[in-house]
Amino acid sequence: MTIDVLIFGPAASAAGSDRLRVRFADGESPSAGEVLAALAREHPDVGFALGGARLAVNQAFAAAETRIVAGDEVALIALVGGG
Amino acid sequence: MTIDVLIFGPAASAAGSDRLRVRFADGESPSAGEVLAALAREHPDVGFALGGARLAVNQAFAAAETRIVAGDEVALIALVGGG
Amino acid sequence: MTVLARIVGGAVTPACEAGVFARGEGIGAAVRFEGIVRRMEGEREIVALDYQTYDPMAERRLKELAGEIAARHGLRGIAAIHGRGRVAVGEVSFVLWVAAAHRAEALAAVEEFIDRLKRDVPIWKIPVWK
Amino acid sequence: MTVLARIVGGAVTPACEAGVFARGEGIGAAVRFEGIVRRMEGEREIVALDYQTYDPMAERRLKELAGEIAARHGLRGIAAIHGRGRVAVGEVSFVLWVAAAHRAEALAAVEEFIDRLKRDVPIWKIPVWK
Repeated sequence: MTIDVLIFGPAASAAGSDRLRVRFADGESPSAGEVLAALAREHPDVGFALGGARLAVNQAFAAAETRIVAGDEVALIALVGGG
Repeated sequence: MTIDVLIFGPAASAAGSDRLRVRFADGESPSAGEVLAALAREHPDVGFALGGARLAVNQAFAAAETRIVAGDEVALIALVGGG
Repeated sequence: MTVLARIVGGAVTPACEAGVFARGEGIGAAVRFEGIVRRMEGEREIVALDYQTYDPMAERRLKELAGEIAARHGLRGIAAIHGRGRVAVGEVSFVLWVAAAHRAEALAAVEEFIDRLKRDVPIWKIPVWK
Repeated sequence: MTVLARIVGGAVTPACEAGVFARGEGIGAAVRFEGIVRRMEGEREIVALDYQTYDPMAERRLKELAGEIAARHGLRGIAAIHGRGRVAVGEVSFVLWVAAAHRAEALAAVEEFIDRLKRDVPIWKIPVWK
């Protein structure tokens, strides 16, 4: 299973892209926490953005244990700075 | 020497007047603190307004030891409530 | 840096504020505080507040206070406008406008200004009961 | 009680605020906070900030946050308007308006809203360097 994680702001600038792909074994349904760990492992260029980062799944903040299934919209919410 | 102390707000409402007279021996030049004490003694109807009250002499807050002389404009600044 | 303080007859209206709130390039946060007369004063209903001011000391103290707060918080601008006389329920009795580089000092300045206003400026309010 | 939250294209202009800030009899204090883009970002000069929003989550979170803050502080009204896309130096990127019975809760609500905005709402700003 591959998951495309939407990224924004400084993370997107650093990655030069608006999404990052992470890979899991087929049939696996990773948790939000596991996706964050995979991002850190597979995409060190956005490591600076991962302290305090949260995942949104289908446009809502997800707890670390939330399972992600095919078709979910997954986004990295990190380094926000409204105002 | 008599001093007319200008009063305002709740103190003026309670006294039914816009000034209160306090008396000192002729030739005496009382301090602001002495005027406050005289107000408390001679005008118990405004006693409720004297906690934390200050005198203004010639439109500026006066220290307790400031001497008051004939012709000074003296005002009781108590229970203010702007805003 | 603009420091403005003024006492106006009656309520503070939009016209009183015309041209008061300057813009400047270092300003990152601007706060406008508005005090409005409420119908209930404790348990009793009022129709207005009569604001009594000791003139000209009230306006001078207002201005001194604005200058002090501006200096202490490093503001880029401050303006305080207070009503005198009758201000009806629903009308604006007081407007404070503060501009600063960042929001922290702007909000702290508003808070401190109003605290000091309620201690140090010779303005009184007298309820006009219904 | 009015709770309003909205994300608009570009800077927040006076037209975006038209009709937003209701009056009500219990309101004794109203605060309007305005965030403005400054020329200097640290030591470097910018011409604008590009605000990126994750839609529609950003507007929904903004609205949820407004509702939470209104409930916690017992507000009489709250409105938050945030810009999206390019906001030039000197333009307004964010407006928050809060109405309450007393100033203490109005100011506390403004402070808490902005703290939370900077943690919990998916909006990012990207400097456009000169």
